[in-house]
Amino acid sequence: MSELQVEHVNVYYGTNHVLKDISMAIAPNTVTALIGPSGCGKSTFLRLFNRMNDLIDDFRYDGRILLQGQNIYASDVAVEELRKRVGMVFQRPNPFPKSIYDNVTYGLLLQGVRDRAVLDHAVEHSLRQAALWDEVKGDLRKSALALSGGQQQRLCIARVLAVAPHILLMDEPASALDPISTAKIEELIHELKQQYTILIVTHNMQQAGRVSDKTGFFNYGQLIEYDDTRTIFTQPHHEQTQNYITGRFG
Amino acid sequence: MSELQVEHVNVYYGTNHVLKDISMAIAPNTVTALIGPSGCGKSTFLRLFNRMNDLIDDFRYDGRILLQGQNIYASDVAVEELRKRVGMVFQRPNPFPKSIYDNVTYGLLLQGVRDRAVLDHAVEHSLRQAALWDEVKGDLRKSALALSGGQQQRLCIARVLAVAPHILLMDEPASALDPISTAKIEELIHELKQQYTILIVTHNMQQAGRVSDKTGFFNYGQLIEYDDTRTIFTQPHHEQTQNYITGRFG
Amino acid sequence: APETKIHIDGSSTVFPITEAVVEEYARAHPEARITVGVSGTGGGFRKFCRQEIDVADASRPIKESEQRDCAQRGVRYTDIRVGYDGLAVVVHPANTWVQSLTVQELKRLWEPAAQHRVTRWKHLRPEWPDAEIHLFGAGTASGTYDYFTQAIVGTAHASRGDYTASEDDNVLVQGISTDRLALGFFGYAYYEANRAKLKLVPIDDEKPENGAGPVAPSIETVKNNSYAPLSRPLLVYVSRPAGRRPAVQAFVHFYLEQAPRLAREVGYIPMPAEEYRREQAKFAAFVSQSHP
Amino acid sequence: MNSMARNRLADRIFRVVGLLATLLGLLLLAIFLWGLLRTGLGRLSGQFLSSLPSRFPERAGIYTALLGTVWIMVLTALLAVPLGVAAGVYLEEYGRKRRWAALLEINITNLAGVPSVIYGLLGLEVFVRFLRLGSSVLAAASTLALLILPILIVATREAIRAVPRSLREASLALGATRWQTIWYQVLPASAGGILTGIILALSRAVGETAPLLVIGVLAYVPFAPSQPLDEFSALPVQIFNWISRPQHEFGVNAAAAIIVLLVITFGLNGVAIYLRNRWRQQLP
Amino acid sequence: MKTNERLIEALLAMSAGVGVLTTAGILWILVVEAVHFFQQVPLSAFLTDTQWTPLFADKHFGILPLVAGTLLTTAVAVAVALPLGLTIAVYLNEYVAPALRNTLKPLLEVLAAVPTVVYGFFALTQVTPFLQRLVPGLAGFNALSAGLVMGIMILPLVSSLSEDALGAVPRSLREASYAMGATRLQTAFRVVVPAASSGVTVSVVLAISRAVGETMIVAIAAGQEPRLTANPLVPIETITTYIVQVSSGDVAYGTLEYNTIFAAGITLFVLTLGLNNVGYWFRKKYQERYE
Ligand SMILES: Nc1ncnc2c1ncn2[C@@H]1O[C@H](COP(=O)(O)OP(=O)(O)OP(=O)(O)O)[C@@H](O)[C@H]1O
Ligand SMILES: Nc1ncnc2c1ncn2[C@@H]1O[C@H](COP(=O)(O)OP(=O)(O)OP(=O)(O)O)[C@@H](O)[C@H]1O
Ligand SMILES: [Mg+2]
Ligand SMILES: [Mg+2]
Ligand SMILES: O=P([O-])([O-])[O-]
Repeated sequence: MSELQVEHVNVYYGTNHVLKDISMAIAPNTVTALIGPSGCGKSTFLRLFNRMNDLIDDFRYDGRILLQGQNIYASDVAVEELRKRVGMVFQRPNPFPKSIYDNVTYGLLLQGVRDRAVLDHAVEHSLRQAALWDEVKGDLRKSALALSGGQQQRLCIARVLAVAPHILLMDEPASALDPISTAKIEELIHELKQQYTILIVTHNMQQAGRVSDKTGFFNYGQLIEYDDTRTIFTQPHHEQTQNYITGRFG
Repeated sequence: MSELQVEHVNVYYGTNHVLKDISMAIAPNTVTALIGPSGCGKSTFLRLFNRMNDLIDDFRYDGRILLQGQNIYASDVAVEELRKRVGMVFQRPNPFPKSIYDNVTYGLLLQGVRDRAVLDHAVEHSLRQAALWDEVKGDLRKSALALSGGQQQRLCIARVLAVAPHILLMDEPASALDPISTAKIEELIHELKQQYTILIVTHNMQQAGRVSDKTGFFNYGQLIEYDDTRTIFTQPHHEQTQNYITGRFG
Repeated sequence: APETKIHIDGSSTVFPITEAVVEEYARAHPEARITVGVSGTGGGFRKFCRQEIDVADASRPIKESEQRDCAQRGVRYTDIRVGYDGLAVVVHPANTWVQSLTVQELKRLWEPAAQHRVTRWKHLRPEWPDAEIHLFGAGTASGTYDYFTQAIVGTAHASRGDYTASEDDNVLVQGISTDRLALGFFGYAYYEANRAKLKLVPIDDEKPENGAGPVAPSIETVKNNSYAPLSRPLLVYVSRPAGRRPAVQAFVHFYLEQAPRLAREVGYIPMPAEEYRREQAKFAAFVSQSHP
Repeated sequence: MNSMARNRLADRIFRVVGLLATLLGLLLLAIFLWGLLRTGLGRLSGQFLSSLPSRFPERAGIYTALLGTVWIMVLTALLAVPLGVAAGVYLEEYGRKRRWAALLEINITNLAGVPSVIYGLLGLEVFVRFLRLGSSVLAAASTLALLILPILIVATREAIRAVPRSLREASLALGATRWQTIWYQVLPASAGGILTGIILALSRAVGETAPLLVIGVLAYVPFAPSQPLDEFSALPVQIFNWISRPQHEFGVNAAAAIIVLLVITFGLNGVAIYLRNRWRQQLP
Repeated sequence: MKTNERLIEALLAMSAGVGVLTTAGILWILVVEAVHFFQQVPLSAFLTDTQWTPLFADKHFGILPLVAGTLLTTAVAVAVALPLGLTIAVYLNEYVAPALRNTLKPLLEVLAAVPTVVYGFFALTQVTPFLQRLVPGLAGFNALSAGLVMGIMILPLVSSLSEDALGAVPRSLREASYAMGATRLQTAFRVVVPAASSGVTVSVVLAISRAVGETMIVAIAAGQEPRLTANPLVPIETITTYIVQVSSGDVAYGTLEYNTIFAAGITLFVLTLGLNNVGYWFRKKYQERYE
């Protein structure tokens, strides 16, 4: 069974028709890359899965999105519950202006966890998962803002992992980072794949090629092609895809 | 004799050494293009000639700049007089929020010209020179803000021409315009060359090639190469220049 | 033109009469430009001697120190009586326990030593409630204050300081009429104007010759001096330079003419008619002296 | 109830609490205006506006006070506006390179925070006593002018700061001097913002009471001022005067006078908000 | 042309100088008169004596009762304005659509445009009688209703300035919080308010400073009786009230009594100056750094 099932989804911002009749099935424990030129709707699509678009005033949609068979836009779904199961990492690192420790425990505190031992354990575990533990274990009380950009981004990942989601959404998570930090994040994605289903938006073709199992190519709000990453990059069925991948536009 | 003579000029913004030992001679009635990657100091260099940099708090310079043999930074030079002789057109059109007529006559009013006939004549003459007359002659009282971007930029040129400068400085005058407006501006530069000495900063290699007689290539605050445009574009002496022109960086 | 201008300032006690007179005068003489301030008797005299004003309202005769001040600046003047006032001691209408007070009790309540000691009603009489007493009284720049301290405490300007003190009697009325635990004093006129909101306290000076037992102020008791020691004359002072001006002469003349009616209207006690005639004559003499 | 449900409930409750808090603020305003209107509106009439003060509440009017307020407003504006705008222009256009700029900056910030009674003391010593202006319209207007000066300066600076740099550069590049640039370009482009500031500052001046009391306004002035050195009354002082009288009818008069004062201040504020919105839209 | 420019600059500079002159004038007057005062009254008595009776025969010059009165009314006002203002700020910022917010904010700001003499009238004639029905023993003049009304007056200062500060917190921080499953309330109080804390603090400090310097509301409704008490139900006197009361009563120029208003004035000036500079310093020092 597929983890996520998108069925004939349309999205509008006011009168702007941003996503057009998208359908897609995503299997568990895979990495799916979403590529396409700027403004084609990748971020909008990604943010459907944790209902972040709900925060935008004139957002409207139709169609269905099922998470393990359950419609996440059903009226009885608690958005907060959904967002715990579907974690998100943003383009620019956005740690809270608090200590490293407080950043990681934030999600747990929201759920009312106060037990110090539980929190301590979660912090160490998530920071290890995010490959940040060794760099920060000496001073967890340090402000997160004092970390480097790459460290901040890994902290943001650790913060998400601490609430134990099933699915990770990543919107160009490495685009604000230097090559070394980028490599670390990519490595991380590789490892996280064992436990999580990952969707990643990227502008970087090489990156998409390196990290993902499946790739979806969007253009003008349409899902032009969705297939194994290898297929997309070696023998795409659509000329648009071909042109985009070879850098002829975008 | 050269119209402008730059001798060992250094410019600093605070501790930031922005232009490094630049020397250059510019002949009358030529168009000189200044090219180079972003932040290399082109704008700073251009704004030396009408002393617009004086307005920046921590601007410092050394070296000499001669306009027809006279040091424009000498203590007895009236900056306002200099700026009348050295006109400037900016990157984004910046007409005054007044009528077309008032925009063109502004410089003359500053000099105390009040004679209606003189003003009328100047308006028509400058607008004709700027190839805008036919488009606006019907309603000179219309607000300049109601013009299109390309028209606004030509109005800004007319406004400068009305004070009859010798030299025209243009800082990426077409970069905010559509291709058709750009073509008009380039054509205009061609015609103005008969009467004016023109310096133009541009990011567009093709444009530099089309409009200029001489080209100076800047990088990291240094004037790497300064030569006939044709030479620069066909057989540059420096590898940096070569790399920049062929789009390998910048 | 400055000739039609008259500046008046001083006692808040006298203010209501002066205000009424000026209002009537302005009705009859629209060109007149008369202003009235309320700086208290002391404040008024100070301005008077500095020649900042032409007429000073006063609720007590000018003091020796003030006379010297005027003399030093060469200001001559005359005083003119315009009526009488009784000082009313009042409490909130809902106050059920106070029926009268003796002068001794008032002294115990208001003398400097009372500060922070006599703070509850039961401190005055043990049978009275064990509740705070909230005091209201004239401000120290007012003639009323001088007069009250002199009459009750025995020394002018000696009193406790922990009470709501205002030169503006209206503030006091306002305060007492909204506070069940209040006690205060001010000019009789203000009691007259606000009878419904206040309860008058009869005062016993324990001197049988001034009427036996507690006496409440009224037109009768003030006029016949049985309301002692809290009744007093009301005065206006006119300076010599001002007295030379016809506008001032006309105004003072008008003042004395109207005072009997207006004093009563605003709640004071007019003098007998012959006394007003005497004051007219006195002023006329002052005016004629002023013209060398 | 699990923690998530609790959180959601708290969220819902706060939505209601926040709404109530906001409504409470507005409700208080409404109650208070309603009370005023109920008490005072019936008293408002041509007679009330055109009558002199009187000891009879039903005869008394606000003619003197209203004209006094108008006089004060005009004189204050005449004194404060040129000074405030000029100072704002200086600080924003000239002063920034100067060494004492930081000092001026702190100075203005602090002046804006000085309580109005203190300005009253300044006016009492300087205008009333030292310059011997007495309790005149001029003394009051001078005091209030100093009081609103910081407001004007700050407003002018903000308006000027919103003028785009490109406009200045265009003017200077055509050979304009600094002052020509300010006069022909910067001031016209910021006029809307400056005017807004002026009006807001004046509405503040109109309502100020404490400084007037401190400089010693007279209790009874039955004529309107005809020149700057005349004595005066003003609406807030008249209101204060009436409030402190215990008779209920004077309370009614006070309420009626307050309505007039509020019409003036709210009117000025309304005009200011309107102008600000229009000016913001015009900014390039 | 050059000289003309110089002249204009000089004129403009002189105008700016008026601001400096005003400050200098205020300081000069307060200091000179206060020096006269302190030549006769030792500073220690001024600061420690618990009575303030300078106009009476038995003179005491302890500023504490006036300071206490000022702080008491201010405390009541802040107790109203702080929770209410902050709640409104958070509500407007997190829960209300921008269009509605842009109407509600100016509406609330009307509360700050009402002349304070009007508020004084409101406190005395409406609030006090109303409260007297709820609180037995409430005096006609009291710190409570003056403080409450003052709280309403400074409410928009807290709500608007705090809302501005909250609005300046970047969207990315909010999104991070929501994406972790936080509710609006949790996002507001765990992320947005802490991130905007210095802006919120500045708004509160400014509001306190306004309350400390406010005159007419307390002069009309709080009483004129200096007393060292923390009881908001009885008449008290604030520094500002004392200044108005005495200066409008015309105390003799140059006497010790006259100088007391400047001693009180300088105390008030120091209090508000301190508060303003704390605010200024906060704004400069902790200008919000988020990312
Ligand atoms: N909040 C919004 N309100 C209205 N329109 C929006 C909003 N956010 C995005 N859009 C529009 O929706 C379209 C898709 O935007 P989206 O951000 O999903 O593109 P994207 O593929 O992520 O682009 P990029 O690569 O630049 O991030 C764009 O045309 C954009 O202008
Ligand atoms: N006002 C200023 N203060 C300090 N540094 C400045 C200022 N203006 C420009 N610089 C710095 O000076 C250097 C040269 O800037 P300049 O604007 O001349 O570059 P440029 O070649 O025109 O770039 P671009 O093509 O982006 O316009 C840059 O490093 C820039 O950061
Ligand atoms: Mg995107
Ligand atoms: Mg540039
Ligand atoms: O105002 P007084 O009459 O009390 O001086």
